[in-house]
Amino acid sequence: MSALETLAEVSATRLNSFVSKWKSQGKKVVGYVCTYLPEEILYAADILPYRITGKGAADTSLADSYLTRVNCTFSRCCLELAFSGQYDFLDGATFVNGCDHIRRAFDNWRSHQKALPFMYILPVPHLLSPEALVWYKEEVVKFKEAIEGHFGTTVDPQKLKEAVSTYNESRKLLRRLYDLQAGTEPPLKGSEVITVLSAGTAMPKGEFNTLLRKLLEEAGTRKRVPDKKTRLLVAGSVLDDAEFIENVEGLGALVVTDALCFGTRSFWDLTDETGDAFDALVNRYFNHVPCPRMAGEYPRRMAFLKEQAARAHVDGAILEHIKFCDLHGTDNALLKRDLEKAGIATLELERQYGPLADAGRLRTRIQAFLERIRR
Amino acid sequence: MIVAGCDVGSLTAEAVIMTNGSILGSEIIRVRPTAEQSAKDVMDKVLAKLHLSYDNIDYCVSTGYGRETIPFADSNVSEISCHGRGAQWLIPTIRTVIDVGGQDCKAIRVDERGLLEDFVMNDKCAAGTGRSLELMAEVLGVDITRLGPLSLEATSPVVITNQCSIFAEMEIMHYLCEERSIADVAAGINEAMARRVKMLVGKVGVKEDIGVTGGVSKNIGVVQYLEKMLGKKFVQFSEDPQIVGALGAAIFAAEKARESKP
Amino acid sequence: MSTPKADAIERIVEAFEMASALPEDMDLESPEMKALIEMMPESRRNTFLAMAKDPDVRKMSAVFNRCLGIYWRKLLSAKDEGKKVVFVPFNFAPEIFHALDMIPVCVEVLTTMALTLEEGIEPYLDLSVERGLPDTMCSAQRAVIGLFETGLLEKPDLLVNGALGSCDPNSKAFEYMAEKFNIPVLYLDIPFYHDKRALDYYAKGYKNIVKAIQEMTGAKLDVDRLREVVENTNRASELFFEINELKRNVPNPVPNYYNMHHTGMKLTMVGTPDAVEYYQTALDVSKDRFKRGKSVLPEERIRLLFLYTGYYFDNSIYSWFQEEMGVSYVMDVLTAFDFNPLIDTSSVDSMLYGLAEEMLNLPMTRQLKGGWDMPDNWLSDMLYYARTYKADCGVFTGHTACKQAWGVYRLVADELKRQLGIPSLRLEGDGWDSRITPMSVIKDQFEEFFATLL
Amino acid sequence: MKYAGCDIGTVAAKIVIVDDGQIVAHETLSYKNLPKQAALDAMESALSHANLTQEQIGYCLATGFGRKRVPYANGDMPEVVCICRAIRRLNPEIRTVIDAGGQSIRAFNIGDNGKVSDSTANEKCAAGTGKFIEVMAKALELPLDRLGPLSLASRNPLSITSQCGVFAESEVITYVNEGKERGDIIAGINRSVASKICSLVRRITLKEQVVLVGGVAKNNGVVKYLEDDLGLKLTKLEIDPQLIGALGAALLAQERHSASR
Ligand SMILES: Nc1ncnc2c1ncn2[C@@H]1O[C@H](COP(=O)(O)OP(=O)(O)O)[C@@H](O)[C@H]1O
Ligand SMILES: Nc1ncnc2c1ncn2[C@@H]1O[C@H](COP(=O)(O)OP(=O)(O)O)[C@@H](O)[C@H]1O
Ligand code: SF4
Ligand code: SF4
Ligand code: SF4
Repeated sequence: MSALETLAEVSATRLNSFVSKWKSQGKKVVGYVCTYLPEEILYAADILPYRITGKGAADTSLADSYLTRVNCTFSRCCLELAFSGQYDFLDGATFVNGCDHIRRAFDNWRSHQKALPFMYILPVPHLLSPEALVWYKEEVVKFKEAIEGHFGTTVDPQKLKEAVSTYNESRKLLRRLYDLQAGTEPPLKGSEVITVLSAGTAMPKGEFNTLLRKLLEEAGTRKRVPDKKTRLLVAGSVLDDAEFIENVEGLGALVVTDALCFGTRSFWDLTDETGDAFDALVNRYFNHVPCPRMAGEYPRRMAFLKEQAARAHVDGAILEHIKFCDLHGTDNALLKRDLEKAGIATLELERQYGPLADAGRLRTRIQAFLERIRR
Repeated sequence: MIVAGCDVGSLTAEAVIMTNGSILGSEIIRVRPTAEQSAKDVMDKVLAKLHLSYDNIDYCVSTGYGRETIPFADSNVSEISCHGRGAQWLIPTIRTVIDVGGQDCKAIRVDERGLLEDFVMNDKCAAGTGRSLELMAEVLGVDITRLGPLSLEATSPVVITNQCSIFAEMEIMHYLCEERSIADVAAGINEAMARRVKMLVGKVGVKEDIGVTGGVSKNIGVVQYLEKMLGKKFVQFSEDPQIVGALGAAIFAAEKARESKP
Repeated sequence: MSTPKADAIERIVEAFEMASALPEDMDLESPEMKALIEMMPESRRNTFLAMAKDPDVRKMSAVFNRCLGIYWRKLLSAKDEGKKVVFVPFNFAPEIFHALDMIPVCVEVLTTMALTLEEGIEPYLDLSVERGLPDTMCSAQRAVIGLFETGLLEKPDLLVNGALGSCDPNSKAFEYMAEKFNIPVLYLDIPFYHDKRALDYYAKGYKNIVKAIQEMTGAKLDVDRLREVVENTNRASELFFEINELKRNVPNPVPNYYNMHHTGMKLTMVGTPDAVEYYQTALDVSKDRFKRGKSVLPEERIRLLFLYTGYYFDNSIYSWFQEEMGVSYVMDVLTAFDFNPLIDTSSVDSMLYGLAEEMLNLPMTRQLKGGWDMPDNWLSDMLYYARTYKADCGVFTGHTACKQAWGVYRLVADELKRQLGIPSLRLEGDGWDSRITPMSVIKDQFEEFFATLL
Repeated sequence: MKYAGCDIGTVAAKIVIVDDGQIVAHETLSYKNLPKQAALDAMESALSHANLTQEQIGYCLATGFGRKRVPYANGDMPEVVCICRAIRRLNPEIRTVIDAGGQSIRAFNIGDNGKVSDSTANEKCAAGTGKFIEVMAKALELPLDRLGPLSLASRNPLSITSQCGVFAESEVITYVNEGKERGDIIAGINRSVASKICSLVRRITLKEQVVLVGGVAKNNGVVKYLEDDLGLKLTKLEIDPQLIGALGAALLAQERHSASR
């Protein structure tokens, strides 16, 4: 099996073979949802951080009795899977107060009979001030202690250093992949990249790195994607749906980079490996490319988007957001204005998460957008 | 060189045949069970009228929601591009096209060549579509074609506040039992529709001249409200605005034919 | 819409001045009054009648409207007098700006006041969306953004937002305003918890903001001036604590409409002598009503607690409760200031810390940060208020943009039911946008709910 | 003395006339746009079935969406109260009532004291309502009473992804055009409505016995999917579930009248 095939399989199966193997060794698996959670701490405690998504929820009828129509379909899909027992294999879940929706999804989950044995929320400030950094560090310490207390383990400083290095390795490899994608005739389709990313959050990073390395080797021998396509950047709300990108690419585009939360935003910045690992980790997570939840950071997000657009030579940008997601919805409105000003054609798309998306209607808009770029 | 544009929408299908930059003929039909069938029927009809056959067509572009399933089309172009192109071809000064059809509503900005500059299309829900007007006309007990003229007779239009087209029916009933006149209710319906369209148009920014296409452009009530809200007059098409999509497709067809057979 | 030309604030001020000029012994049935009322746009008429029908409410309203009229007029002349104007959300205490001789405008209160505009706020709500904002954002800020877009509302010198962590739409709306209209902005982060550590963190952030405000505007904080303001605040707090005491009585003598006033006062004018005057009037009226055994009509049948906000676009609902339904509206989150501290005025530090503590206990910040069942959060407060004010039922008004409230309301309502046996009604309708659910429909739903309670 | 209950819903007018608590006449009339007229017509027809005249009605209570527009009513009552009254008469063991009518879905509990103790109502979107089903039935050119039977016979219900009535309609038309079985389509619709009702109902705590009332209860397809989703059997009533509101109103009319004398 090629590395890509293995990764695709991981991405497609909730309880995939790597997780099963991990569990069969008697080790714990803990879910998370946000890029502000320092996964390395779990990893160093020999706990597998597993990203919770709403992939595969066919409807949201269980979740809808708690969350409502005005809550985003991502948080509803996640809760649906939790309530229907699909996350029973997790030993715990650690959320972040990322946004109003996911915070309330967490509230509902931990108050429900399907609550996992360990339910923890790590509060992250919404400002990047020195005081906020202190607060965040204290919270990460509390989080570490909570993990140690509940699972009866300790986060050994040496193991933390190793975890940091493993995670950095992963980020560097992903960046190499993205560099290839940024060139002419990239080796992978954008939808395949999404699959890789999604697999990377559902398996141990060490093994993921091995597969990534193999993938990069294979990339050299792969048939290249012809370059006559319109090169696009995708940014916005959480996107786990390779099909969405496939749809876009089916219309003659190629998604060559992104600014998605579990895309470049999550791996662009490395952790400093020289000093104290814990402090470095806290700094890295606090200061990484800011999410729209971070107030006053719009200019930085804008700059990051422009940087990605320039690096990957894109012809246009798709800014998607899940309906009712105000964080990304508002940001996208501003980003659209500023990207267009900078001469980058931009399409704003409001959509539903995963299977609930209305593909036909989206297709028309995407096709028209591509026609607009190619005119 | 003879080219064709074929637009299969959710309610109607149109075909336009062109040669050397002028329209030879066009047809509009109600949609058939499948997009394929609609396309074939409308095409047969226009070809018969012009005494032509499929062999005479050098290139055909399809558009509309059924655009991807039409066997005789050489390629397809989105209805957004086609509406912009067709409208601008008819009236070269047009920069904004508002297209309100059965299932969607779009605001399109084009450049001086009729090519897309930007656009928005409604997504979320059916409120503010032609189909929702039909449902409301039904509750009123009038034919959809009467909704516009009736609304011109209104003396004090009602205010329809409900966002949902299905629930708006309830509000309409409410007014009917209060014995408000049909004309006042019709005007309220058109006003609510215009308000929704206006919101969308604002998103792309209006540049004059402005033209309105799609079935709802035949509703004089909606059109007048919209003109008032935007504070602008719309330009009038010489052709039936419903064929604008198909016309745009035919123009693209002519271009593509030139590209492929130099 | 017929596009209005005149400045929005100017027209709002006129409306308030007109409302405050009405004599106490006014006869609503007189032909002149009838003609005048007939002329008003519907929403303004409803609100006017809600304030004018009952003589006690009229008395309180006259003071309220006069104070507010003066206040908004100051805003009009701010430019000429070289005063800086700052926009804040409804969880940012106004005192510091009064002390700095700046004019704080609470965006949500401004939206509520703008309801008196002839054209209503709907055109502005729509315009904000037309110009880019998602339509799922909160109408309380969208109206103001729409007004900015038209140029009918002068831009403030500064924006200060303290909603980070309690309401995303709110903080994003401020970021949007800042970026779109180029207005300087400051943010205050709300901690997730409600303990000493959280208060210290928050107070530090607050102190930094106060410093930044001075640096950005050149204003200087004077300790005596601050003390004067904070003393007014303390005085107002004592008065409204006393009013709250009266509210505990069955039947409740405090007029329903007081709740509307209370929110408006507390979030804009507290710290001024005018606010003290208003609370004194409201207390006197309520005491007098208590003596006379006066309450809602025909008699108090239901004591209602709003589990979050009420409705603002049509205040006739409160007089309907008061005069027809026998419903005493005891509390909502926007008037829930029972945990408001009395501030230690010994030093600048103690006062700033006290103001921060006051703010950490303001609506939205107190109940909506963190988790729903954490200490001093939504559930604990609702249980407290329901018990203290002997509520018979809870109502969640389901304001469309309040996603986090919608997302957890059910758990709160379930617990109220389980622990106190209090049933709750869940409504869906926007607090400011009359088009989401018209008042007639809201009233029908209330009527049905009340019928099940009796 | 006879008493009448008149339930003017959003899509149908229902009349029940009782004599000493027993139903002596009833009528259901679908209507389009004039509730007042529908109320008059339905009453006239109910009276003529039972050979009665308006004068013989001692007291009439109206309920439902159009309750304030019934010219001959002596008073009106919210629907929940009427339904609750009727249910207590028909089966006092019932603790949860789901009412699915033309434009509203509501669910409430009845406490041991016979009072409504907890309730919830639908959101501002037509998804899941009787009206939604009606729009679909029309697109399928099927009369309402065929919906249940056809759906029950279906082996593989199609999935209806759109929650919006208008968009779902076009999905349905596409299915029809593709030559899909109408039974499978309607089963898909019923399933999607049931799932919507279900998530709404779960907002309150279900207590058995549970009953489904309102016109949608006559659609066995919805009933079946709802039972599957909720994982319980719905209690059957001995009378037409669409008449419950009107029956309750009639019973209350009788009580009111006796109390006032
Ligand atoms: N003669 C007419 N008068 C008023 N409205 C009309 C008329 N014809 C069509 N419409 C409106 O136009 C809508 C259909 O628009 P159309 O552009 O044909 O839709 P589509 O592009 O989806 O096929 C109908 O729903 C109706 O509201
Ligand atoms: N015979 C039937 N079979 C299936 N469904 C029915 C039947 N009769 C009515 N319905 C459904 O019931 C709905 C009307 O319910 P009803 O309780 O009368 O509503 P309302 O009280 O709002 O008028 C219709 O929209 C339809 O979906
Ligand atoms: S998509 Fe938006 S609203 Fe939903 S969880 Fe993510 S950030 Fe929150
Ligand atoms: S609100 Fe109405 S129009 Fe909108 S999606 Fe729902 S059913 Fe459709
Ligand atoms: S809490 Fe609700 S009302 Fe307040 S700003 Fe947020 S969304 Fe608006």
